[in-house]
Amino acid sequence: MGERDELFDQDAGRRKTIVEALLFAAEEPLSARRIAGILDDATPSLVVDLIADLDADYLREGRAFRIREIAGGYQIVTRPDLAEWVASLHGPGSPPRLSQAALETLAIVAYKQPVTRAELESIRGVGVDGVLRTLVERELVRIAGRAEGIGRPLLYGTTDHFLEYFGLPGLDALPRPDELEVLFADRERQTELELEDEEAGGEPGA
Amino acid sequence: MGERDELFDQDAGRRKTIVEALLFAAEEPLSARRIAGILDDATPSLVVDLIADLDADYLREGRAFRIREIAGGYQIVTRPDLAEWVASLHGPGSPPRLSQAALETLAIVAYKQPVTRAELESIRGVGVDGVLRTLVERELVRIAGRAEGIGRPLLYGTTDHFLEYFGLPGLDALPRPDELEVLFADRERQTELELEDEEAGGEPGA
Amino acid sequence: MAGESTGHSVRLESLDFEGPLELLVYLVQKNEVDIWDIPIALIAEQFMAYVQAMTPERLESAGEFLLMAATLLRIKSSMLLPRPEIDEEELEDPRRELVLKIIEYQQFREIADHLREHESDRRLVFSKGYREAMEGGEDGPAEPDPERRASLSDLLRAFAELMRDQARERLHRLEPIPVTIEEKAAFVRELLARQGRATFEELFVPGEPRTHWIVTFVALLEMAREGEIRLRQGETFGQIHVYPREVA
Repeated sequence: MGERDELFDQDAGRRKTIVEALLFAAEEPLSARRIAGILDDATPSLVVDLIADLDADYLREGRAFRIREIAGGYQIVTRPDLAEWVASLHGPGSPPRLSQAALETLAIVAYKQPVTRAELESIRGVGVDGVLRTLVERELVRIAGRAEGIGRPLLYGTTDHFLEYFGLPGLDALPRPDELEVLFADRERQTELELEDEEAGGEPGA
Repeated sequence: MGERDELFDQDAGRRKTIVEALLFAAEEPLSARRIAGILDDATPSLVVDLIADLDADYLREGRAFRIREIAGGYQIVTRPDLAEWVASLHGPGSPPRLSQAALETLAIVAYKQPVTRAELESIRGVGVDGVLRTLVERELVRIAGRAEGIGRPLLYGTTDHFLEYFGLPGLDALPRPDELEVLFADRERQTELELEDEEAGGEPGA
Repeated sequence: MAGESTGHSVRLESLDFEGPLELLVYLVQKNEVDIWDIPIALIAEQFMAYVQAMTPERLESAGEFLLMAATLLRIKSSMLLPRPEIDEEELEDPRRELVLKIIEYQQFREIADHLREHESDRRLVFSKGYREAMEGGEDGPAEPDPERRASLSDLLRAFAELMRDQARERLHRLEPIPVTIEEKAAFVRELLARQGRATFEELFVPGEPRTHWIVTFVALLEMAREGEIRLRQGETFGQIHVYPREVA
């Protein structure tokens, strides 16, 4: 093999590795065009070849993943025959994310407990039936008794699972309103719906 | 090779593939324990062996990724030498680095946890309100309870995300204070100091 | 060494120290003095020079610097007192407490440096950004990170913001709402029709009264509930994107 070919091979190997890194780290399927744009010295069709090459590597080496073409792009995905194993990762351990409504309602329950549905609705300004049901189902909120007075409405409170979920050692570890001010004050500007990406790092004043 | 060994090998290969699929699909570092729990027929130490094996495969095959131990678990990550390529995928969106003030505060939290805001301020000699807010928001610091005593101030500690953020396998991967190159010479007296200050760690005469 | 004390103050002024301890560490290093035998008069003098030259922007932390200055002066004067002959062993060096503080602080600064290195290393490696990786379904890619767990910080923020909103509500309750949900919904539709999708913040026109934003927000919730639009957020503080339903 001439020196030239060797150089070429090195280059091809380097490109293949970069393509692999890109496919691995991307959040969504990447088109050959996009990859070629990043590589800068490769055409989309070369990229397609490199991807085929990678996929062949995975097959030959018995890797747990393959490359699949999705939505006009390429993506590394786990092999279908391993699906049941992968699914066990996402078992009951990770229920869907709480909605903002659920989070708000939960926050009020945590701070105002024991609290009636009417109180929750008056603070949030909207009905909370569905949200409350979800929270009870997910064992973040429990029925904590009945209020005195007309109709003796149900009272709601948080559960032990609530503490666990948020990593709180106990209910009294919830910051008091004055402590909340310290932890979350000054967000006025940012609360104006995040006009700038707020993670502006540096904390000059501190 | 006997039939038995072949079966064994097949089994080991199968397990390795499953471990790979799990590591690949997980969104956070997976502990050997968790993987062993999913595999059902493997011990954590076998899992650790399989992971080492996979990592060796990646090295040998020149894959674009390796396995790292982070936050008490294992995670597949792209190779550092490919960083600039991968970064170009994400654009300028990566979160800003922590400020010096945030890092110093975080260092104190890591070593002194659980720690109150007052202690942090006394060590740093400046207020830490803003910094603490940033650290809680970035989920590097968590509320770890309340101290006894007047006002029962909140206590702070580090999170798992803290370990992930810095790529640390665990808190004990941080250097011990007596391992630090303290630039203020006079090591002997410093050792004296530590013996007085902390529980006598058992590091006889430097 | 002590003779050239004032020579440093000029350049010192231009440096920025976050707190008094940082300044002290700097002075100890710069003067190359023994931490265990700090020439307190010298250090105090340079410290005061810095404090006096502090710019107005730094006045926020002036209190902390002044407190330290007072400590330095107190130590300096107690060093001048004649020491009683008795029990010299037991007599504490008036500098001791301060020295311990400086050393402790310096240790944490070094740990901070250590963390900085880890931060840099960590930023060179990337984990898989895409979580739904199972072959089989043909329904295209899943939304990024749909199952991120709510953190305590999310919860607390929700409450802090509710409290603030309530306080604000009380102040603004009598204001008539000069815009309707329908109008805002129409605005959103028009924007989406024009550009296919929109970021959350594009929908909130800067300078509009807060009530408009609230109405826009309610309109969005309404439209999302009706399935007319979809909201997506890639990461916690990331951009929220608004899509019309048809776009897959």
